[in-house]
Amino acid sequence: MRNGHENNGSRTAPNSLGVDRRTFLKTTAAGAGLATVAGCLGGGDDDGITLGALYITSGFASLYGEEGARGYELAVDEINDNGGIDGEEVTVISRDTESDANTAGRQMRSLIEEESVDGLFGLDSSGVAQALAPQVAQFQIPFMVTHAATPFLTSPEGEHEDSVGNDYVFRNANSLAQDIYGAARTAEELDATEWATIGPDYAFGYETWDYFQAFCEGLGVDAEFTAEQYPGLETGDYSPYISSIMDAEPDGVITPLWGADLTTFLGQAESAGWFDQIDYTLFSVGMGTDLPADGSPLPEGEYASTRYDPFVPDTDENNSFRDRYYDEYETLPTYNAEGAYRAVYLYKEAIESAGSADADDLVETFTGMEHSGPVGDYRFNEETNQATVPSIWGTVSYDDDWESNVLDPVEVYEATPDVVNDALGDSDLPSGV
Amino acid sequence: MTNTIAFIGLSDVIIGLSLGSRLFLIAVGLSLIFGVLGVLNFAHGAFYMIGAYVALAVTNSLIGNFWLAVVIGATAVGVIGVLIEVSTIRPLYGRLEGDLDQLIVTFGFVLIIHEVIRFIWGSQPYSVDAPAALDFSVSVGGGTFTAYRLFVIGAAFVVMLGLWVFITKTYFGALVRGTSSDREMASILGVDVPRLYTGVFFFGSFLAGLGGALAAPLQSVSPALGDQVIIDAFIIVVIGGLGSLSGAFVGAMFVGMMQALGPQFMAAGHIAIPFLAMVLVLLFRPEGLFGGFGE
Amino acid sequence: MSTQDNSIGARIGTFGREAVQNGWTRERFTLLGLVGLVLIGLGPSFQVYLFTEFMIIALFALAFNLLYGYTGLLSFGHALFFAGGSYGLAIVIRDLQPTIADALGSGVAPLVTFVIGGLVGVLLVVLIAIPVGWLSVRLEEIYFALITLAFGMLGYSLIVQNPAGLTNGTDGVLVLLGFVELGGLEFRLGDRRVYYYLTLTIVLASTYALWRIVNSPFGTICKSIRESPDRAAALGVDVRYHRWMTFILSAVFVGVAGVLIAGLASVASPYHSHWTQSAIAVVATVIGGATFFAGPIVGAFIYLYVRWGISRYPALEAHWEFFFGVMLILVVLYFKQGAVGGLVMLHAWLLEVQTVYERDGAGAAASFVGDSITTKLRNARDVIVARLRSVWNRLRSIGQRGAT
Amino acid sequence: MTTVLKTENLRRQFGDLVAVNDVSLELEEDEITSIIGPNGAGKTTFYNLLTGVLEPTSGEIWLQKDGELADITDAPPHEVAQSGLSRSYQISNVFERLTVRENVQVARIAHEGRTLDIRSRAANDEQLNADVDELLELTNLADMAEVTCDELSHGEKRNVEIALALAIEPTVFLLDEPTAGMNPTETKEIVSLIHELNEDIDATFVVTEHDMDVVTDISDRIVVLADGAVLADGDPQAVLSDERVTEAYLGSEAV
Repeated sequence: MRNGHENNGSRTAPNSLGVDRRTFLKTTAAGAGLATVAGCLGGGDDDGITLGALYITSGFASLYGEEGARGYELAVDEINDNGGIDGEEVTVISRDTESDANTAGRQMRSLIEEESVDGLFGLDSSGVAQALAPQVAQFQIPFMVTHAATPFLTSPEGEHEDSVGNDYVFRNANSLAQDIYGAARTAEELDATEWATIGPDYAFGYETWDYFQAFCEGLGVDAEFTAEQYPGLETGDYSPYISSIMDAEPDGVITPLWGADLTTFLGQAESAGWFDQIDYTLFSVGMGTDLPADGSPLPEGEYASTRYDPFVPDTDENNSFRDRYYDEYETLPTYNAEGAYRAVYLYKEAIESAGSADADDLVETFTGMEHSGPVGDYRFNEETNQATVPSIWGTVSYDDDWESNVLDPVEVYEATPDVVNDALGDSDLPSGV
Repeated sequence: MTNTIAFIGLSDVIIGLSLGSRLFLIAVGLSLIFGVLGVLNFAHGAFYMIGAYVALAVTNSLIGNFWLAVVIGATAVGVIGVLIEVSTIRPLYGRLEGDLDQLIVTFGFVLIIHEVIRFIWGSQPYSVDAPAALDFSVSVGGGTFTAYRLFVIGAAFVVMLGLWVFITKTYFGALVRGTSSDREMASILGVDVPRLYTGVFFFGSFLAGLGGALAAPLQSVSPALGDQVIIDAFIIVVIGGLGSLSGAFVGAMFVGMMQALGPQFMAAGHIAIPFLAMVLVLLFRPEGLFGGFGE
Repeated sequence: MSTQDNSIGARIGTFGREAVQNGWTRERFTLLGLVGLVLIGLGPSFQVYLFTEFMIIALFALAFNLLYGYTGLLSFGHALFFAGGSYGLAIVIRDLQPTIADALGSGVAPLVTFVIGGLVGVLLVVLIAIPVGWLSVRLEEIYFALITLAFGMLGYSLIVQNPAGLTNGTDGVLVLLGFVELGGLEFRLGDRRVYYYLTLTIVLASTYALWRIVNSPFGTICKSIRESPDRAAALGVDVRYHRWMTFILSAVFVGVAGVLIAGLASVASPYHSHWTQSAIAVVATVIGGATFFAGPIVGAFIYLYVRWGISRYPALEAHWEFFFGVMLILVVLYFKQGAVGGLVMLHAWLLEVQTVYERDGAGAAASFVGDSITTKLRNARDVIVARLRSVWNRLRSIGQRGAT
Repeated sequence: MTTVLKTENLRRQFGDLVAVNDVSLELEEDEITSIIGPNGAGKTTFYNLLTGVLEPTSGEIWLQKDGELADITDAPPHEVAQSGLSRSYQISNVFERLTVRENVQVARIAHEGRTLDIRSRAANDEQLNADVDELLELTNLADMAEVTCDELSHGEKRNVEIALALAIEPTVFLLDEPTAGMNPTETKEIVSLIHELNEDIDATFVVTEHDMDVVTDISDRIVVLADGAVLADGDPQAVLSDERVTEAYLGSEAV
């Protein structure tokens, strides 16, 4: 493009006719514009390791992005203070997905092509993750998913009509299948037979209910499924849906509401007498944002899952991560923070073990990799690229020392591929584990 | 038929009334402004949102009194409305395609207000506590409600009644009625039209702010609020008739009931029904199901 | 121009000769522009992507403007047709690609499926636009804006409901453009550059078609309806019918843009049918200048590149809508001609500067520049002061009345 | 003489107000008929009924088409125009932001039934432009062809009005207050234009006019409307000396 511009200039110069000068002005302006554009390009200098983070940082679920940012910033600071990755400084460039597949796609392209990142991590929304996965494969760059939970993301393409799993997409957090397996195990222990759900009106809401029913059947839980409601994202007033569920008088409800929607729901459920009437409510995304004491915390005595617990396992690694995090941010780390934190460390270990930040080498190293982090020891299944992390469910209780909700008592259910596949029984649903 | 009615239950009706009341408070100002000025204010939902945020700020400030917060919220929105009307909408009266230009200008304010709110308060949702005096639960018709939710239903009825008296019994109301039925006639009769317009714009915006502030404890207060309600408000004023007071009321209650009862019967399909109703009304009774303002 | 032979080949030949022979003519400019567009395809990959998206949004806005700027109808429901094109392509690719691959072999199937999908998308749009347009043009002005908004949102709520499992609800339908093997040629259809040239070809052809439409007798009638519908009717123009036809034509080109965006974004998303998507066309068109053919193109350019520029500054990125809100208001209030109007004025001004320069030399030109800038600023100041004063007077009179 | 436009008991009510009260008229080919009457006599409503803008409450309207009278009572405005009835407006109603040439093109395109033609280019269409040029010549607008109408003077816009109305080659030509708001020179020009046109083309003219000098100058026949009904009808001398007519005017002025 620069050449084109110079040619224009040199061809114009010898002319002195009025018309030509006029056009000269135009071309110069256009050429200057292009040169400026070109000047902005190039991005990603070759020194150092650059990673791209894609989270929701605006809108109803921006808290997740903020938590993710705390996690990776802590990891980046620690790594750079301790000599970087193979001696090179690591930087993370973050972009907002706006929870929209189109925007997320544009941002991802920009990170890869303008910022020349070595690898990507993040993603909150399952819908966005499913849309991006095939593009990740086309770019042939590793993507470590830290939050989006749909099983179809790690179910190899072809296994099910919605499966989009491929060689380049990994997930270091537990998936919906693992999480809901734990929910069914929890339900097994409870004195409840009639179950209902209230979830967001998109795949994640429906999948939670489908998998919950499948696991209950597979595990032989004595359960009936009586009511389901799917309010749209960003619903302002949940009263009609709350009323509808309460009319069905279930013993227990599983809800994958999340983000601001969960906060809104909690306040309105409370004033509608939900927690007085319904014996058990299982919050599958509850501990994502509600550990911090601001917002409406989850009511004590209800059940919630987390994909990482700051007190379990009781290892040095976990305890020191939790304490450092608490020192820095004065709040306990949520699973989104831990996922992002661990993603940066995963890249560090993979790069150091592969001896390069080359995309193919990284993908090869991640495949089947064994790793240990605050969440414990786990490995990536070669077939799905899903981490074999456990499912963690517990009772919500308030801890005065930490000034926060915690899960206590807490159950850790091993959720390895064998266990989860077994529990799915005859279901057609892929485990993605 | 009797079966269905028994199935619906009083608690669902109360929820419908509660949703409808809130929608009425938004739609009535929009309708009033359109009826008199012929301006379709796209930013009306954003005005409602400002009312909620101002109420939030005042409640959480040193003042800490919810009722004062409602008054301040409504007034502040009224003043913002006047500033916007005088500075950017006034020059467009009488311009060719002026009403489309007004729609676009007010849409510009939707974008601006949305961003200003995010700049000040961020994207996270807030909840506003209901005033202590009304922060207790009441069991009605098999459902449990906060007393405040019932209060808002009452408030909407009071506003409706007050407006009706105001429109039919006062001089200002007579001007409003006259102007909404025939704008040119009003100016011939010596009405100070610009002054009336500004007054009505203040009043309509004030109502939006009042609605936002009153409804704040019933919903999460987030920057998405404005976009959510403006489309509902459009539906309501179209169904009821742009510029109709009773139409706004009936339209709001219809949409409120749809939102309350829809989930019981149609799981998700109910969100399409208000839009369908809007299309049908526009086609067969573009003046709406009810007449002009005050009727 | 004067050749008797009107065949396409001869016309291109004439065009080429004139471009080469006559110096800086319009022909040469067009040729240069085309070369520039071809070269952009070789630029940095992300820029190619951004430019592709710009072209698609530009086509979307151009088609929207056929109805708004040329016929005087403001639609807030054109996203329906944008999504119509997207979903037509996405559903065909999802459901028919295997069948087509079986019938024609997997090498050529992705290309054939894309073509069929595109045609199905546009056909779908036509089938929707015929009844929707017929009903909508019964109304005018604000009411037209409202009914198109209602139709658009009706479409959105249906897409989200996932009727018959076709649209996959809020998650949308993935669009995976496959690998084409055709003779000795092998390429991935979704490859950045391949898709760029594909988009470029379709958008240029569509733009030319739209340009011909607005300059045809049909377009002249559109403009007359914008200016005075009852006058046009009194001359024998069936206003409602003509608006209906314009509505359908406009929808068709919006549908083409919708097909292209689905391939680019790799997904047909329900957000493409939301009213906020329609608002993008409104914002781009108004800012660019609705009365100029090129207005929507320039507006789309500003929309995408300002956003791209802002996205590099996270503090600003979060608030880019603010700038567009301000621009929208300023343009509608003070400068209805929009950005293209501004460019036209700038061009005229530069010509004046040049004339002065050639007549009186550099010093005179410089002082001319200074003078005219001062005058412009003074005028702008006067406008602002007058505006503020009238606002102030208004408020003061309200205050006084309140006090008495 | 043949009848080209006929109304039978044409009536239009707005609520209780009878704006046009059982008007029956027959207009003859090539005549210039003036319709006069005090304000509120129903002239504008009568025009709107003829052109299809308003639907009559009762009665019929017939217009000559292809040598026969055809019923156009329920026809919408564009069909009335296509049938050969053309009008100009009291308050200039031209396409403001289009050039004079484009204005006349609109009328010609509509007349030729080419409104859906998207293949040719309006600017390069030789036949179209030749026709337009001829019309512009006739209405003294040739110099202003490329000027947009919002830059024209009031009088020039009246000429565009007439060019538009002529361009669709009407059999009946309704002129609504053609000299309204014009200075004496412009008025004179319009009057001579109307005379010229009457000689040049086979059209029947119906004119409403306030200026009595103009009325007496151009009219072959005068119809007086009062309170929506025909008060007097006949040749100018006879009508203007009719006492009832004087009374109607004086009466209205007294109010």
